[in-house]
Amino acid sequence: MGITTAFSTEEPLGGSVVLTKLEAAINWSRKYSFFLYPFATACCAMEFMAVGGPRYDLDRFGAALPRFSPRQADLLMVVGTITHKQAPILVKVYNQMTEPKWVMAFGVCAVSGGFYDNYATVQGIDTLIPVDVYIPGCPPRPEMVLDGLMKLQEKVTKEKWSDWPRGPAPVKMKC
Amino acid sequence: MSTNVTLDKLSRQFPRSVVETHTHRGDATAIVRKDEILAICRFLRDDPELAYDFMMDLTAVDYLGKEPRFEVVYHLYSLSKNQRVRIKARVPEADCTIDSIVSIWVAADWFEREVFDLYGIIFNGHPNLKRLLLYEGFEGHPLRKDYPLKKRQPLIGPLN
Amino acid sequence: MTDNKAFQAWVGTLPADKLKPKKVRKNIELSLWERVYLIEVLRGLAITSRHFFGNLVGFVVPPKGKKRKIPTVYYPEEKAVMPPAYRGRPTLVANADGTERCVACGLCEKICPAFAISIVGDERQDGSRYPGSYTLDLSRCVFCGYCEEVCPKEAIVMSEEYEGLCTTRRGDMLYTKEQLLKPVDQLQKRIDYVRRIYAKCNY
Amino acid sequence: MTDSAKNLHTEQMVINMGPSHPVTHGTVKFTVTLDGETIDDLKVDIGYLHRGFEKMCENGTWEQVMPYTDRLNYVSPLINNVGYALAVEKLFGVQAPERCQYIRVIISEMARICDHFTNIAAGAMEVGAMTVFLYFVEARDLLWDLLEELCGARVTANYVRFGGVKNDLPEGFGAKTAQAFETCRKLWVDVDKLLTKNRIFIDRMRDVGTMPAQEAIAHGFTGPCLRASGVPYDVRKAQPYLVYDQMDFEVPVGETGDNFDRYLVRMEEINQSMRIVEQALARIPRGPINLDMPALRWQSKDDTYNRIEALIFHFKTVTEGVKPPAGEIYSAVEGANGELGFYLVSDGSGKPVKCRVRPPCFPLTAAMPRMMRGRLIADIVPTFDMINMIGGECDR
Amino acid sequence: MIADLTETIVKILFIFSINVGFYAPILGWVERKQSALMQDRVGANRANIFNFKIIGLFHPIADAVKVLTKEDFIPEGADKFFHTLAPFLSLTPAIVTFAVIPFGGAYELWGHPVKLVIADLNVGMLFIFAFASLSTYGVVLGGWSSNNNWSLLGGLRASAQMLSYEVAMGLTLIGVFMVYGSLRLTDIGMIQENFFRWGIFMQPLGFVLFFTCAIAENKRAPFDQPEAESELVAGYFTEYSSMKFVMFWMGEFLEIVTISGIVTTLFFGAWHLPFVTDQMLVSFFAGAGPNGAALLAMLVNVVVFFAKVSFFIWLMMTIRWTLPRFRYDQVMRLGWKMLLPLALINIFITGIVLLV
Repeated sequence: MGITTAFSTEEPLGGSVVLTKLEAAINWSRKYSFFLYPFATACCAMEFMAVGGPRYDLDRFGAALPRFSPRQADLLMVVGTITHKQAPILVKVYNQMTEPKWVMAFGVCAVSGGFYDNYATVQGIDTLIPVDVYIPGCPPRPEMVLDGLMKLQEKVTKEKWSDWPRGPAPVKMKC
Repeated sequence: MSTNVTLDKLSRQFPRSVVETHTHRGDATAIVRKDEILAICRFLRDDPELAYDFMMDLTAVDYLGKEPRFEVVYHLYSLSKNQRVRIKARVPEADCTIDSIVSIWVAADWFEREVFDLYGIIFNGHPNLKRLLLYEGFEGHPLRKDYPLKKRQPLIGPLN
Repeated sequence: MTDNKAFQAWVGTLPADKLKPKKVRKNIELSLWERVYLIEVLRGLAITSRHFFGNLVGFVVPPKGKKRKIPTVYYPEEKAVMPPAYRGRPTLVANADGTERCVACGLCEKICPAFAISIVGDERQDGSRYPGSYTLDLSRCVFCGYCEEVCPKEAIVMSEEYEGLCTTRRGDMLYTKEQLLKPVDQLQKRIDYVRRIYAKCNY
Repeated sequence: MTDSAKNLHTEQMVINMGPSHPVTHGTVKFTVTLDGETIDDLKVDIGYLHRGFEKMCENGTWEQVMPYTDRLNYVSPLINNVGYALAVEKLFGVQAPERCQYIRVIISEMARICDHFTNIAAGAMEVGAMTVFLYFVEARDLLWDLLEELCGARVTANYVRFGGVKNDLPEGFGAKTAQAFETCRKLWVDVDKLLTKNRIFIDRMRDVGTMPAQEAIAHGFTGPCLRASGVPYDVRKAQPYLVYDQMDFEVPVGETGDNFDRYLVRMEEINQSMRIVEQALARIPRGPINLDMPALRWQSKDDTYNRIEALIFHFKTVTEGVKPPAGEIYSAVEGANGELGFYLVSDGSGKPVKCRVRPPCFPLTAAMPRMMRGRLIADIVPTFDMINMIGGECDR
Repeated sequence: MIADLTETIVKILFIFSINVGFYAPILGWVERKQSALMQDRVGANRANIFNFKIIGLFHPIADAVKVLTKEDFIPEGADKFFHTLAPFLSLTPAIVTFAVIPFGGAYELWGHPVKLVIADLNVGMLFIFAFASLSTYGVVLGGWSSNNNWSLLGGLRASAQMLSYEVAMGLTLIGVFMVYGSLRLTDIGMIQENFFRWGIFMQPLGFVLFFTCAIAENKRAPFDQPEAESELVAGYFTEYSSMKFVMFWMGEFLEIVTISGIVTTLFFGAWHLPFVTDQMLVSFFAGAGPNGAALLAMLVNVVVFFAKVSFFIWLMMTIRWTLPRFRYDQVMRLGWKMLLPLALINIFITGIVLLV
């Protein structure tokens, strides 16, 4: 059923009208219907509630349907601090997610470990999984989150077939 | 000696093990020897006049450079007398053990596991003394003053 | 079910009128009619459909003063106005002639809990100090406002900027001096606010 | 187990409600051994949000610890700020001016209202009533706007300082608060109608996760969960701090200590806190909001700009941090989940030797296995929400 | 013969386009928009082609296309055949049951009698019950075959719940059949021509019981234990992604439409306006000639029928977002200890009323 695998094996057909038209249409649809996996751990979860709340409605962008099963989710929103004890779980969830998947680092702790530069905190989740959008702020205002979501939407529109599938996270379990 | 009724009763009851008492900034404090901690706590809880039925907090402090190095601190609260007391027991680094008071207050279970996890003080008689906050493969006890702040032991290696 | 008479005793040390314990459980016994789920379903539907139709009508005839009844702010089109106290991205204040006010004293670098600021001081010919390089790592900054509070020269203030800070590459968040500099007239509102809240009359 | 079920060879199923499960808010792992749907044993594993708070405090000056206290109970950050500032002031043996105490009472109560809003919202959402979640998030947004106007940030306010607060109340704060409270009360009534008499909600919450008063004390319960068991212990009444003794408010007390009582106690506390804020706003005196004591509080900008001695002393206090006299104190504040205690040890230098936080939701989570044995797996949801375990506070 | 064939094919195409083509995607949009309006927020409204937004109607299309191109994942250790079969088993009954529901009366078109129902079986309701129990297999197979603890629990809960509520549903409808004396839905529709013989007046208790059992049968709103997000991650469709996951959803939406159709037919005077009989309608449009009048009357009846169906869909959606979720054992207790006895009492009373 997955159309992606069929196309990516051939040599991409360059800018042929058929493909780009289809590609643009599919990217347009992916842009406006993210199924969210809220990997919420710390204080940013409060701001994540406010973004999903009535004032700054995440659902306007079609992205507010939280799917807690990684199989059905597209956008992994890492919301809050990731500690070393939590890191293997984050990588496992990322690997379980089905292809076209995107990762959004929500808040300074996810981007770089924030001001917890110590023995317990992972210094930025891009040391574990590839990240598409970084949102600074501790916690970021809902406007910054929607700003980040729009930046991700722009990035999605410019993607090509050959970008997918990305495959599992490039980091290996230590022991 | 202070005018605090708890400290008076305590020092009269356990003259040998109560080393010193003071009420700095209004907090009644008693420093005791660590081997009689179980009897003291049971007395504090069961004595009708004191009735300390809440174990509010249990923690440890690392005075690197002083001997004995660690100090386990108990904060108790009496609901009916509306009074607080702080019991401190000094623990040397060489013999880093103290009796567990889980048998007196059930709340102490997790507090002691956390102090063991972060300071390495062993509580004798604790039902399952395992790491609480950190993960199994973590060596060392981070809240000790000699543990470097940024010594990381990641479970899953950083990419770059 | 232990009633709390046993614990009423300790209230003795605290007069009951001061403590004013208030029982919360009195009026929750369900009448027979509520034991059948129907009444509760209808009451719930009444509330939610009141919101539903209120908001539906609220689109057509919005209440006075607002564009629509729903409190939603359509972010990219409508932007909420920030109160003067809001702490956005830290920015360096540039004097009228473009030179920065900062004299590279390093207080903000020292107080920053996230070690996000790093300054390399330098001297001009006339002996006045200025920061050769001033980098602020926005991926570490937690917007706590301490740098603005301790700066003795009013050189760094929290602007009201909160848009356009997201990036697709982590490296872009390292702001150099040029990116941080902002002319003084844009930040005058914030500088006056800082001066007012830390004025002598508050101490 | 009925006898026929005994000779049926049924094994138990071990389920791992891992940290990234909708009910565990991402920071707790339950290893549940199930027999069908009933829980035989529940092991709780926390520490997934242990960010090394104490280690960071020991490596920073006394002021740099203040932003970290925001991230302890991040649902009501201002209560942690006030608690920490009171502890350091107790270490110094000083007291903040009258107006500042009133401001601190106002912001603590507002933070408590936000905490109860968030907790009941999350509890109702996980039991299935999504609409209640959004009503209370909308109400909380209104209060966050007020706090943003006052402190500058919505969640991590970093607003309180030793011996005072960062800035004074903006003009028209009283009027805006009254307006916000009016909408909040309307939404409160909506939610009360939706949930309190709702038979489905009552069936899900009543007699679930019951904790009788005697055992609640042994387990170290404090706050709404202890009051739900019938013990009227509230630090604001038992050992009044700031100006709480001049405020007139009631302490809601439950009877059986089950989830429904906890829900009712929290709903009632929202009303009481609103009453306190209104009283405090009505009686707030004029006057300075900071203590004019350079050794405790950074001096005013007028001094540091103009007088060289003030500037030199400013440099000293900022670089080396405030120097409280050597000693140790324990100061307790009524947090949203219970008694939030700060145990500070100072040796006279600029860095704290020990900055211990007594987390109110830590013993509550420890009692989860006791409350859940023998119940159904669906009971974990309301119980875990009603004890309101906050990752930042429980794991520090 | 050819006329009958063409007529049935036209009706099938009409119903299929209305149901699967219009209602399935629109219900996804309705659920998000309606829940948004109820919760003081705005639903999805930013998907635009050449910034032409039409209040978010592009979002269901965006969802559908995106889900089509998602990686289709079968967990290892899962039983491939049943894993793929399950969504179809839960979707087809929902579509097929609409065949028996009349959406209009009987008319005379160009001398050829037209009955607006695809299959006018005289055992209409029995047909619906048969297919309703088929969808239970879809859910149970889906839960069991995905080799995942959560879906196993979800599947078990679903099977127990659907079976016990089918029993209750069957018993509640016996009262209706006793009153109308036939299982054929078109007859029931015809009898309800005059307003006072509407099902809601004849069988008020029957309506309430049936509506609750139908919601439980469809695993929605207060009875959605099988896919309770907060307890069992995503219930029986935890391991399903892309198109198969959406099939489960479409099955659920179509069952909503079918249930609304049954409720309107049995209790709310199928395709009739309150005090308007078919003859009055045809005579009202007499001006446009016999065929024109029949066509217009047919149109009015169909519109009335689907308006009533949409009202019930709105009602079900509102219930979904208002009420909290039962606990699993409470669902069972409600099903067996409350609805079943009430259904029996209902039959008993109807019996007495009919005899006296």
